[in-house]
Amino acid sequence: MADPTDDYASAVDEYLARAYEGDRRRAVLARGGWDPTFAAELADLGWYALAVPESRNGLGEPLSTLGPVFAQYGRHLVAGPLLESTLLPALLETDLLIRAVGTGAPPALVDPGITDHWTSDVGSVTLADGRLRGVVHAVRFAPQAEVLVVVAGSEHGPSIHVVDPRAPGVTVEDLASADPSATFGRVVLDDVEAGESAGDDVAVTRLRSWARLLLACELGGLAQRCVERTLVHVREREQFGRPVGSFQAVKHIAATMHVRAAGLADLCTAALSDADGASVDDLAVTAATVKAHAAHVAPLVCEDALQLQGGMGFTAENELSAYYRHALALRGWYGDPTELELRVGAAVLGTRPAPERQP
Amino acid sequence: MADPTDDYASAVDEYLARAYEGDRRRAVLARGGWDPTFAAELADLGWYALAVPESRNGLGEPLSTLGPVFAQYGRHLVAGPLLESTLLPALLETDLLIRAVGTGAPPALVDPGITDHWTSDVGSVTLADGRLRGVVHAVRFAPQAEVLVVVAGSEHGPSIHVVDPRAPGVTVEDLASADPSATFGRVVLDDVEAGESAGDDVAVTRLRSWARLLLACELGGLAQRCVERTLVHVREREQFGRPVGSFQAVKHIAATMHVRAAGLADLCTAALSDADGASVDDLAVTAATVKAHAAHVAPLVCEDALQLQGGMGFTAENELSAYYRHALALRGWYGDPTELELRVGAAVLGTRPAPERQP
Amino acid sequence: MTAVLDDLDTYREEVRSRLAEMDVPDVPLELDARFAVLRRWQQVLFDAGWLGIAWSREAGGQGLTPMHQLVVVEELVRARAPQPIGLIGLDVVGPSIDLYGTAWQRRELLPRLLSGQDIWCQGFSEPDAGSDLASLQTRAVRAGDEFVVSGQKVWTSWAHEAQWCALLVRTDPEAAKHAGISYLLVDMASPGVTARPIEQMTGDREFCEVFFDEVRVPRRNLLGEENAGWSIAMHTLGTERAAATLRRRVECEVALEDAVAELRRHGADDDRTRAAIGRAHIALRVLGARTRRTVARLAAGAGASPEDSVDKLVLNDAEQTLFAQLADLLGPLRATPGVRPRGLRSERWVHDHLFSRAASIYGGSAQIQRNIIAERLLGLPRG
Amino acid sequence: MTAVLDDLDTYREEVRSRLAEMDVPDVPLELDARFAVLRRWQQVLFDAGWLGIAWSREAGGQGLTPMHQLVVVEELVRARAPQPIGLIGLDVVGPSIDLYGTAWQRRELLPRLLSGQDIWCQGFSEPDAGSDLASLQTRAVRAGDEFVVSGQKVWTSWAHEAQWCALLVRTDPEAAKHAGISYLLVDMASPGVTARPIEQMTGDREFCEVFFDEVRVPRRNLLGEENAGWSIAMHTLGTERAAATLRRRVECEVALEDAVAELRRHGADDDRTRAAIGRAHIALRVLGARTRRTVARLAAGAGASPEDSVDKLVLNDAEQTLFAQLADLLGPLRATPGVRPRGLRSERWVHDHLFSRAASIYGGSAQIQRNIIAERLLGLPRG
Repeated sequence: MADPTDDYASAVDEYLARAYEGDRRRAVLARGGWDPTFAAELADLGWYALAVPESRNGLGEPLSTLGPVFAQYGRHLVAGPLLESTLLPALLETDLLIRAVGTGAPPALVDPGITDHWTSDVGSVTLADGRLRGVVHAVRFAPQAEVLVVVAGSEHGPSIHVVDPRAPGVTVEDLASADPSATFGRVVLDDVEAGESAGDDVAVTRLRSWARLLLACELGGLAQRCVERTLVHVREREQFGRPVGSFQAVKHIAATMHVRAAGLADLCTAALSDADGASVDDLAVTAATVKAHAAHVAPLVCEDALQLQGGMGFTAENELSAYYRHALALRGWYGDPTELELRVGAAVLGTRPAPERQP
Repeated sequence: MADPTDDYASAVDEYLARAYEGDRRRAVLARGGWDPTFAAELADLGWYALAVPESRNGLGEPLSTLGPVFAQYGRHLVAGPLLESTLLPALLETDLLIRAVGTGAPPALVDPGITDHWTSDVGSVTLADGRLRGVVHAVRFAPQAEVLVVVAGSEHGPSIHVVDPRAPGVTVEDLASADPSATFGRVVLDDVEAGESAGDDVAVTRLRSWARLLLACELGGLAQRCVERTLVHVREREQFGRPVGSFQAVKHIAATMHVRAAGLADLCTAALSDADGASVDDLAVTAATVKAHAAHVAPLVCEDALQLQGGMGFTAENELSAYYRHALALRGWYGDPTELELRVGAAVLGTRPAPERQP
Repeated sequence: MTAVLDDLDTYREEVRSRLAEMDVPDVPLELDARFAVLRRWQQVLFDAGWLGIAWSREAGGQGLTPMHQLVVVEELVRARAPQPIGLIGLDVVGPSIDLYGTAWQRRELLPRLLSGQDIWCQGFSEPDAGSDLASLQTRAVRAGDEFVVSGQKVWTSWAHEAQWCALLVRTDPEAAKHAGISYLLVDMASPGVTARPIEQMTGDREFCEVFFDEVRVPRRNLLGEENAGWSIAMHTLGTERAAATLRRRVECEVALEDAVAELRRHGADDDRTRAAIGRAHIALRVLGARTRRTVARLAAGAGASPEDSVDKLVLNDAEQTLFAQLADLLGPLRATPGVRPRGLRSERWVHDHLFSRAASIYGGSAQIQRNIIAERLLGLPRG
Repeated sequence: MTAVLDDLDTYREEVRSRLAEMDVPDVPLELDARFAVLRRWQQVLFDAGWLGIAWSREAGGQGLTPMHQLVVVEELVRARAPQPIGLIGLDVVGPSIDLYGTAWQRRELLPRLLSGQDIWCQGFSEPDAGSDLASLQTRAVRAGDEFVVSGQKVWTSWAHEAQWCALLVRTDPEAAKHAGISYLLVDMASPGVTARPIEQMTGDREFCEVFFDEVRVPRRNLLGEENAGWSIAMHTLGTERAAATLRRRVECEVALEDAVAELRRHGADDDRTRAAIGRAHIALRVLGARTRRTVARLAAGAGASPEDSVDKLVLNDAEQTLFAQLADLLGPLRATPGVRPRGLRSERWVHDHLFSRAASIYGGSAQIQRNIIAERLLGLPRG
């Protein structure tokens, strides 16, 4: 196993098992998923810099290296703006962003393009005359963000802008969160200076594609851990004088869970191995495919885990419930199965590239 | 059990078990589902006249009486134009029709409204200046029909017309059939005399609603028989030194089959008990609901039956395969689950009455 | 039958109009406040004559039928009014005491149970006795005129607020597992009883763990014969399950009505919304059709039956389909209660969706129900 | 590894360009005509050097790797060309004879098997031995230098056309069931052998019942040791299953390509079509990703493994999803082959949909695969 990719993931796994699982995770989740000390710790460890170019003091690994690492984030239910802190500085070479992330200060991604079917509910941002206007009603970690990456639409197509949340015209409102490992806010942009564009339509498509891929990997790891925990449970738990895992009905559910989690892991692996060299259009289709499958399968695996772990799985104390609620939160982020199946189908039928409808 | 409805169904069940199951059914299916002798026999038995008004020498039973009878047709996989021969003379008081059906001569229902999502594939018929023009590409038993009941559209809305297949301008082409118990033809109407209207838009909605209800009942009986046969099989069949029905995985599939078939039967019973007195709008929603569920559930029950009966279930000799192919043919006839869920949803959301989009 | 149904219609009209004039309480989220409100509400319902409807008059009830009771349950749901807090007492424990209790037990316990003065909880399940309830290990040892009880129960609703507990205990560890169980009526104020609420995934905290540490229970608090507790518990669970299914059915229908009203106000009528609502409606029609059969069985006085297991699975499926469809309509905004996608109140639908996942576990898991159906209804051989 | 892959790419290019110049035969539906065409095609493939690719040169093969064989399989599918008719001989029986056969068996049987002169069938399953294959009852009794075989086999592809049968028989009825089985090579022309095709739901008639009535088989036709037949059969089944999975994967991909081409020609691009094609594509991507792992296992020389069962379930799911989605797009016009809804050739898609339902049965039912996964891969205790 000389593959450095696996080395990163193993190191992350090892660290998280040692320094995060258990009390630490409980504490971070109890705080709603945001813990600045923990975020700074990950920054110190260099985890955010994995795919940042060497010219900017990153490790310069290809983006695909992040996939197995995100699977570990999923397995260990790591809370915090991992997606934003890891992906944005790797894709957008903006000083402001890279400086912020280097200290563990979280960026937020103000992107109305998280969905095709809830566009009017999510909001939109428009760029005109160098000014940003609009509102996005659901932005992960917006209340904590020290830098905002805004995807705006204009008559010239979508573009990306890096904005200081303290800039005039920016308002961030706290929102309640149903995701145990993320906070949310509403971002209102009222005539905000847009500054230079940090990316064009191609950059937006790449950004969203990579978000889909990494979320899928996270869901894959999450599903994998639900299988692992369930196996431990059904081997230990006895009813009717024998381990429940010896009942054929339980075995078959466990086997189905394993097949689903393994299939998802294989899909992520295959997609990542092609992703770095793929064209932006191919990457978009691959990412939609993988995220659609992950969003479909991971909640099912969680539900089977809940079924096999019985009442105990439903207690807040048992972290399975947090895994499930996180899986459900990620399910619709950057496309739920129904939206993405339509995108993939359109692409396969030749209406490609899968169009970015938002903004 | 003083309910006369159950008496009819019991009598039908008894007769079919005695005079149809086995060699007779094999022979009728081998002929592609049409056997004039058998059709005449059912006419003699008065089965087609059950819901025909007494004033026209029918038995004058309410239409809901047909439901349990159609469940028996489904249980025994009765081939032939049961739907057309039973429903049309009960709903449309046209002499031509009632005379034909009385002798066992089959009517065909030339209705483009069997679907919302394949309208351009199915064709359409237009009424203008008292003439019918158009083509319907899939009509059950059209090649054998001695009378055609045509649903046509015009600027005044849909209407129903009874047409002689030998009339000038009518062409009927044979089609191959993938339904073991029905033949199909294409009906071309080229400037055909429409005659008097035998029904308006309300009649069309009632006709389609009752078609949906009775098809659902047929699918319900079909599913019920698949459960019965599967239970016999798994009790008798031994593997690993014990009946396969003693394995928990097999038990759970059998239990799921039973719950589905029983739920569908309950749904049909409840719908029928409300149907005779229902408004045309309520009936339309109920019928779409019941058919959507039947079309979803019956094929699933068949698939589980195939799974539990193993290789033998897949042989043409084993009639399970004919049950399955018939279920799949009925699945999309007058609406598959996807189409009908949309109709039902629209009605519940208040866009009712569920609009007849066709013709 | 027709006369009974006419009578029921009149009764329903009366309940509905009286209910329309009452102040239906809002139920606070905070646990103690909720309990207090619900307890006051139980007193209101008692005063209205709507508790113990099917109980004999001598036991303090109304002497009507289970169908009348069902009418009240349904009308409460339709009026968006809470159920009485003491459901366990009213539906499970009370009928058992009425049937199996001594004169003293009936006289002392039933009136206070009915009025809501005493809230009862049900100490059946244990950490190691879930699906296999009969393997319960909480011990009760005779010491003179008392039983001394030690052990742990779990999934005990409202135990931290209850005055009494209907407790299944093992009194004969040597007997076959169903045969060594007794049914004790335990005062929750007894020394040695500790109840601890367990927070659920939904955020609810009604369920408790209850610990018994050498709790002394007078012998007169034994319900029925010693070592005959299992059949008492099973007898009343049957009726309670049917009642719970019927209540839950109405709750599901009300939920769909509420969701549809939210969607309508917002003007959501796209194909995706239609498909979801269509699927939900169909699943509830199947449940509705099934419960007609259940009501007929109840009206005919049927007791526990393997048909209950079919009811349970149909209910599970309807409930999980309904709330999965509604949750699906929240899309990515499921994560942000407060933002109302398509007009839907996501905090409620997220809660109900999570709760619906437990439907296939509590009251006998889906796996247990399938075993029962296969063996007792379909006659498949035991493994 | 890179060198091998480069070599494979070159090999694939060569196969593809040579195949492009060949006359790929149309396969008639009529059974005898089909057999004749496919047999001629096997001769063409043999002459091209594309049979026995992974066999040793001394056995008449090409001495290349299973990866090369896979390349040919894939390119045949991509070219819409049929597979050789003698797949059972090539993938299952041949490798077993090569590994376990006597010098006489290898010399006499392998060359004719490879060239397609002899077609082999596989007499494993019996009417009462499906999932529980080891309970087979076909008896072989030693009589001097012969075995006398009586019994019945089923699901034997092409038995009515085959020259030879690889037959599992019980030679020791007293032994434990896996230990009393021998592997015989039976000349189908022997007196007492009768084969009868069984028509399938799809209309196909390749499978047969085969009856053995006191058939005399020379002792030299015993493969391996007496009573050691089970392990021989299991050994080669593993490789065959992996190969079949990989072949089927390419067939599914080609099917989707063909369906998409039909839909495109028709201009079908509504949301319903998109959703169906999207789902099908996703299911096939999962299968594709899974088979990368399988190929890596094969390339590393792995034999039968419980991972094969995961492959099988992933394949089942992909195949059943694909064809269910395509069949769904036929709507009510599924019933009328000839009418082409949305441009789809419904006769093909109806056939393939029905065939896909058998995918979870043949080669070990989905239930058997789940048992294997749970016990051998996940380590859950036996029941």
